[in-house]
Amino acid sequence: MRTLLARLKERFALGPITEQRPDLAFVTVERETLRPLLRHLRDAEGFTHLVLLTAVDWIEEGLFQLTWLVHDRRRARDIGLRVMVARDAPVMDAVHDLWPTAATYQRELKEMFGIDFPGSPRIDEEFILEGWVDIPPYRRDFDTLKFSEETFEHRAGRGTTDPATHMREHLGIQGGSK
Amino acid sequence: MTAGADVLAATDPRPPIDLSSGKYLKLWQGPQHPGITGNMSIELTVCGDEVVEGKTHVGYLHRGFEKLMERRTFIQVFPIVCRVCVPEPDFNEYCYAAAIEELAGIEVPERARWIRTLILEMGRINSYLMYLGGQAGAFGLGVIGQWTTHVRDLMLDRFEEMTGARIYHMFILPGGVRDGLPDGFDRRMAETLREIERTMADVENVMFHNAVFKKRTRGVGVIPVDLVDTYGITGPNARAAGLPNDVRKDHPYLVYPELRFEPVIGHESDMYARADVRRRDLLVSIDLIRQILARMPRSGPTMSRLPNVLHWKIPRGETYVRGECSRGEYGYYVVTDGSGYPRRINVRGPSYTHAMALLEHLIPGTNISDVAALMVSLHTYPPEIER
Amino acid sequence: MRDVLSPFLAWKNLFREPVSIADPLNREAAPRYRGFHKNDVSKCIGCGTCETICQNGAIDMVPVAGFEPKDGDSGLRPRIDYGRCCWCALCVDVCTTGSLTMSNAYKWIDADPDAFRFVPGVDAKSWDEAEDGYRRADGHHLTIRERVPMQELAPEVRVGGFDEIVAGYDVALAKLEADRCVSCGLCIAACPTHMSIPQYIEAVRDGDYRRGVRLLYETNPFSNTCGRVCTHVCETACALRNEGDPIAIRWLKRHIMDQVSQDEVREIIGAPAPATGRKIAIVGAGPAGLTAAFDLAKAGHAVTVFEAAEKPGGMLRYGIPEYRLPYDMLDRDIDAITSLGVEIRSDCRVGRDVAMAELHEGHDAVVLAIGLHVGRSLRMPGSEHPQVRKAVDLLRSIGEGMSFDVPRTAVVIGGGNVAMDIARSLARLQKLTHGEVKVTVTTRKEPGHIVADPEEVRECGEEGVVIAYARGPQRLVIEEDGRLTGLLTWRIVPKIDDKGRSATICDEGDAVVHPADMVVEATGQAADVGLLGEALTEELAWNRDRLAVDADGRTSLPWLWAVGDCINGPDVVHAVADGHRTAAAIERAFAETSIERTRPDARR
Amino acid sequence: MRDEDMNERRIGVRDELRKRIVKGPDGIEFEVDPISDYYCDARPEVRPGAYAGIVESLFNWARSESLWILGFGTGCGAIEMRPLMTPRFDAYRYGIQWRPTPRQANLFVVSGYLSVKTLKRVIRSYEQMQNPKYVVGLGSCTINGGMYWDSYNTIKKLDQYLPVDVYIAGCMPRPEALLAGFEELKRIIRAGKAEGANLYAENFDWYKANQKRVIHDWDMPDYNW
Amino acid sequence: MTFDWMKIPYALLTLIIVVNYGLLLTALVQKIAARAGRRHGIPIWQNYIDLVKNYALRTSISHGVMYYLGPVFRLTGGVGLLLFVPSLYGSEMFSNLSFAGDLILALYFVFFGTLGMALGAGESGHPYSAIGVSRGLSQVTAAELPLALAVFSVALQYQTLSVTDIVAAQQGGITNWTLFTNPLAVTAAMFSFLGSMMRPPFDVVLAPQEIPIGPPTEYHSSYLALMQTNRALFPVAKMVIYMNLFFGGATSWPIFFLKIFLIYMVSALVGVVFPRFRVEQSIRWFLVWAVPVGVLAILVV
Repeated sequence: MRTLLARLKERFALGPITEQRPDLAFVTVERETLRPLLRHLRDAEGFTHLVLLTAVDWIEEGLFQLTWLVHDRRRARDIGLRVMVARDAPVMDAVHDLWPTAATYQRELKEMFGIDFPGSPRIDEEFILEGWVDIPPYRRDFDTLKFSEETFEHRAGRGTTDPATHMREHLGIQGGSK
Repeated sequence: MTAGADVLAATDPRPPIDLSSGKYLKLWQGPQHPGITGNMSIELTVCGDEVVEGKTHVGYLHRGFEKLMERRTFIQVFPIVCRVCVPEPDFNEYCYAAAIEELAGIEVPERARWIRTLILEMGRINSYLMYLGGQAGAFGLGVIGQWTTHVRDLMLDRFEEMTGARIYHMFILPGGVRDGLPDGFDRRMAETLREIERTMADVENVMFHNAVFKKRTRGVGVIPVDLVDTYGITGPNARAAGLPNDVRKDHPYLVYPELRFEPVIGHESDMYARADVRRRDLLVSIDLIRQILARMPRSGPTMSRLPNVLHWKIPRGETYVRGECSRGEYGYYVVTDGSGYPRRINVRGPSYTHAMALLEHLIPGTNISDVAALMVSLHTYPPEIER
Repeated sequence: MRDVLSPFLAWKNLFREPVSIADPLNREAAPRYRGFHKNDVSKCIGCGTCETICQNGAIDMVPVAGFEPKDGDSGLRPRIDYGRCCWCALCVDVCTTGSLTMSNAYKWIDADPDAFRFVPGVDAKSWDEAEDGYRRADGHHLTIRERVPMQELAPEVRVGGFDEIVAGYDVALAKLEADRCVSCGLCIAACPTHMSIPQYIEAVRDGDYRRGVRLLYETNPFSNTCGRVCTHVCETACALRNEGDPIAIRWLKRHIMDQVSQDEVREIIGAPAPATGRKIAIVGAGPAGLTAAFDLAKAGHAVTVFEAAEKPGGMLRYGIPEYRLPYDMLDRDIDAITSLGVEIRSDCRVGRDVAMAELHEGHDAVVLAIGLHVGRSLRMPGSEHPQVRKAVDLLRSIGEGMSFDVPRTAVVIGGGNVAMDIARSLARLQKLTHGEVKVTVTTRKEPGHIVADPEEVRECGEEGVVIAYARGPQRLVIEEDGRLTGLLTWRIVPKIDDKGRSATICDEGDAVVHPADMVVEATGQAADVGLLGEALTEELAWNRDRLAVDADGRTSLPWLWAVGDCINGPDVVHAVADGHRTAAAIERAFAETSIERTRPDARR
Repeated sequence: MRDEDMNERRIGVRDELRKRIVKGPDGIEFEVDPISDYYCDARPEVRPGAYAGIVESLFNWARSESLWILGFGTGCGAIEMRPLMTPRFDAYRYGIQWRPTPRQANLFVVSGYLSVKTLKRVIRSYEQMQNPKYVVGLGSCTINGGMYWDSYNTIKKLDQYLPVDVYIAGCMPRPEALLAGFEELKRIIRAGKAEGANLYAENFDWYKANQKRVIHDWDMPDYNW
Repeated sequence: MTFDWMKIPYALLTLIIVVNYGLLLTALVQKIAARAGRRHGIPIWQNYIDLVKNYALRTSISHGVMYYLGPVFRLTGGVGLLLFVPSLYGSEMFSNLSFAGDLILALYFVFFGTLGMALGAGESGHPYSAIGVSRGLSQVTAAELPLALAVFSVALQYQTLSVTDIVAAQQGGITNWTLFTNPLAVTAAMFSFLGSMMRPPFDVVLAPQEIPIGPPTEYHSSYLALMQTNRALFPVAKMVIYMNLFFGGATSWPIFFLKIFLIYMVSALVGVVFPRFRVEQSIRWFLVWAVPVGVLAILVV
């Protein structure tokens, strides 16, 4: 893994590297580097299998982290490529021509995070949701509990009591902070 | 090998389908459709008996797990992960627990590792039994499903006495497992395994030595071997194409390095080969369970000490943990941010690629009668696709 | 051909008995099956941890008839909504008492969707008596049962001086201990001063010690002190006590104070409210008086504290040995109080240096916080002997640094914490002067029933103090030359009397003489009420030998209040609570009179 | 098109298709615009039992002993259906069968949670079933949302969208519990109390309003009853 | 030709007996098939309950006249078939309305119901129905071919087109049965029989896993009940022909019941243990296996 990363460093501009396990590393790269790097990994380094493509919402930093995890079966190692995309203009290059399965992931990301992959097949079709009206649900600023309470009716008659408060009230306790 | 794949995906060789020509018929299979293993649908465009296009539609079982996990503490995620994949829930528990243990730096006791392996193999048998019944049923050979479901019920009894539940076992907690084996478990398990073996012999006779079944499955739904990596095909689907893809061997986890087994491989990569690989893999699992029961430690802790789970925080990090489930590579990609809640959990089920991209690729050119069976032969579970 | 014929083998099943279960409707689930919930409501303490861990929001804590809140029991019980439950049994795993379990019953069918909600153990169900069902495996607990051990001096080291025994948690250990807390809040009610315990423990977890200090000072200006010597009733109410060690609440409190410098503490306390012009006199600079002073000063009143001793602190300084409460820690607490402008007049004995009448004249309110500084005597034969001393007196001398002849052998009579304090103090002095420890404590109680804290008793033993259990002191053994040589005790035998009440008798046959150069009586204390003067004593209402006060600490005279040990018996944290209560009552009284003052004609 | 125009054009329509105010069983009044709300060309009709006394009792008995379940696994619970059909529990013994088409089924087992997308199909399948028809809610999810109580994509109270005859608690309920639930349903049917189809017809507007509130995208073709 | 009016009530009695027998028989065979799956299966009277239930449904939807007539045609096919062949040989009462050329009529009726069904199902407009109908018609056509050949062979063998006469020719011992006198024709006919019983490997018409039960997808309530009645009646009627043509007919009700049961079991025996062919596979199978046997049977005769 070390030698591979060293080799990659020579050819590509790599960002921060996390070596999570001896057989798993994550590398942050720029958007432009991704495609050539993936292609290189696939064609020259034996990473033939796209394990997953997904996103993480770092809302505090205004970024989406996209992770492509590729796997080299023969040497039993994985490398995850991270690309940070601005949250307010989330567009990324599609890679379904490298791995056709990426198209499915890209559709899901479009629907669940609102990250666009221009040119990906059926990218604008509804995928999992149907008649969705709110912001993409996997975004951190989407509050699923609030949405659930507003949209669906819950059975009435529930209500709970906090033990400390209950004792305070029943034992006539003053003082102390809540 | 892989250079061709670009071309393959980039240029669509099929002519456009003109629905108004009257030559084609749109047909929906599912979601309410007995030929579909779960709640999903395939939109078929047929021309006579031949399917010219198949689009999968998923989302009928979408519960938003990955979102729900983000608002649950690490321990609270534990009960919901198993629901991601209904027919084989334990891999969710294992992958989640393993990922959390890796990120939080928790060691799992030896005994728990053996029990986890035992559970996963039991789950694999269950899953295969269900598949065999489904595959035979898709061709109208209902009797296989009757037998396999019966022995699967026996296995569920073993699950029940060990874990306290039939389907959602919720037994593999981060940090270990909940309990050891109950008294007399080995004996009853040995009996169950014998019964499964007997049934499998019957299944072999009736299903695999069956002229009609062979006629229906041989040479149908062939996955070319060069598609395996391109389409991210793993597990028995890949092994039936002749590749020894097996996470248990490639990335040994739990106690697999200590067990003796060889990945089961097929060659023709058609429906028959896939069914046969699974049948033989099931027998391997039976053998593995026997090995485990013979060698596992019988005393010692089953849980390691966890921090207080009510406010358990895990430092920032990310990892990917995979396991070989009955359908292929099952994995959890977990990102933590130092808080008491996971930042993001992505479930990578094998069905995701098998049932969507691969199925859509395989369907065109098949007979309508084979679509349901083809889908079954890829052994996909819709709940894990949409989560 | 085989492919055509072999499938027909399936028909062999025709001659086999079907494997169907004859009566599936009455099939029992496995013994471990996670079925419907059961709750042993008498064991349950309503801590709500099950509710906290439930990821489905399926559990509500609800009041249940017949269960009133009391120490260590909130009176609430969990109600489970089977429209939410997922049978993961995390609630069972995390239950702090082990009261919540699961039966292996699994059939609940109803046409009414609102019916699937019940309080297990209260709403009778068919499975309440079920024997099988999910239980936690042995050793499988989601709560952490063992307390994080505290670093402390080895007995042989500590007995050689008055250094503080316990070192206090370092940050890592404190975090570990704070991590055990399940934040149920049952301790809040148990704590006399109702400190926000879960909250400040959370502050420890978060490492936010400034928040911790702020929370502490909301309810307790003696956190350095209480962090060391509090009787920690909160820990007896701790939910974790039921299946393990309670949280070391006291040590965590101390840990917070240890982490923040005194300057920061003062800064966190902040400035008092604008001056109101009211003046208050407080007699006695012990914890009760100073707490009242703290509250009143913070509200902007001018407070003067009159203290007879040389230094403020009362019993904290003169009753508690330094190895338990170092003086500089006490000084920090007092410093925080004086930083609010409280004036302490030490060495000023009311009744001698200043009269009660003067205080009444010059102040809007007077608070008596005189404590219990007079030792009681058993008055057995020979107890007038000069080498028969009272624990409070002796402790005070030690506190004041006065020297006395350290006896080579000593006997302490009594089984409370004061007895332990004096015994251990004497042990240290013996070690320092004579090089060996010869102290015996005689108590009337059986082992395990002793009044003192268990850890005091344990540490006592470690330090070489011998505890003689079930000994009833009879008389002092005085030689003819007038030298005290020992104490004669008889064995106490428990007995059930005719009416079935338990009583004790002394067994004369089992008499022991405990050799002693000095006998110390640690058998109770009384207040020195002489300072009131005869007239005032007459005027006031009494309750036996204690001043009669209302719930707020007000005596029968509207301007005079009495708080602390002299009213409620000896206990630091109660004294603090008293101080708060009375300060609040005085505030209220001021508020009422201020309304009166706005109407000039209302008076006279 | 302006509202008046719409109303203008509706002068010719049948009365039951006009806009009106309707009161639901929960007492709340709401407006109904049948043409856009029903998703079908007519509302279902209430069909009380046509015969009295012993004949209806016989029919109810026959209905109870011949439960044809629609083979539509809507959620997790579907996995416990297979054991029911197979040797272990052999529900066929109890007159229970599975039908692949809603037209022939008369019992809808809602096996667990319903995502909004599935709800739409479930409603359509339910409406295609013939009166009398029954619904069994299986598992916590149908009662009060279950473990998906905070999910943005699953409904919480099944009885808001379909009339439910019997609920079975559990996550998921065991096959034995399902059988017991079916026995309970049989009892209800024999007592003549399983009139969900008529309840649905009576409160059609209310049900439709509830359905419409969560299903934003109703693109089903028209169908008849 | 004189017509005995008393034959009509007797024919109706036959009808009633056969319907009841059919209901019980199908349940019994289902139970036996269930045993292969190691379970008990439906109660023997389940078919009656289902029938009552379906008639008792309160609503039904019609998709048009043909939709309604479909089951009627189908039932007519069954009833017609039954009424025009003798159920019991030698019995005045139960020889029904048989006449000289009834074999031809019977063959027609075998096909008639299927046609009616096709029309009705087509009207329902469901794509699965349409697919099922097209499969059904092509498969039935293929399956009828060997039957027709076998019947032709038998007719040649016995030199008659009257079922009664054919039965008569087989009396006097088991060796006189066509089964033994013309085994090739019987084999061809039994192949065809398998094809027409809607059991695997030839049930691709109904194929619940692919096209949820095909033509009857949209049928329900009383329409379905009508078809169920037919489903009880029609196979028995068909098997009466087989019994008469190939297995020596029956001279009493017990023998009738027994023979019909055994013939029915043949299809169940095969059906339970084989998966189903695709439609073109089954047609090919008929053409490759069944038709040559039929042709051979004619040639041999």
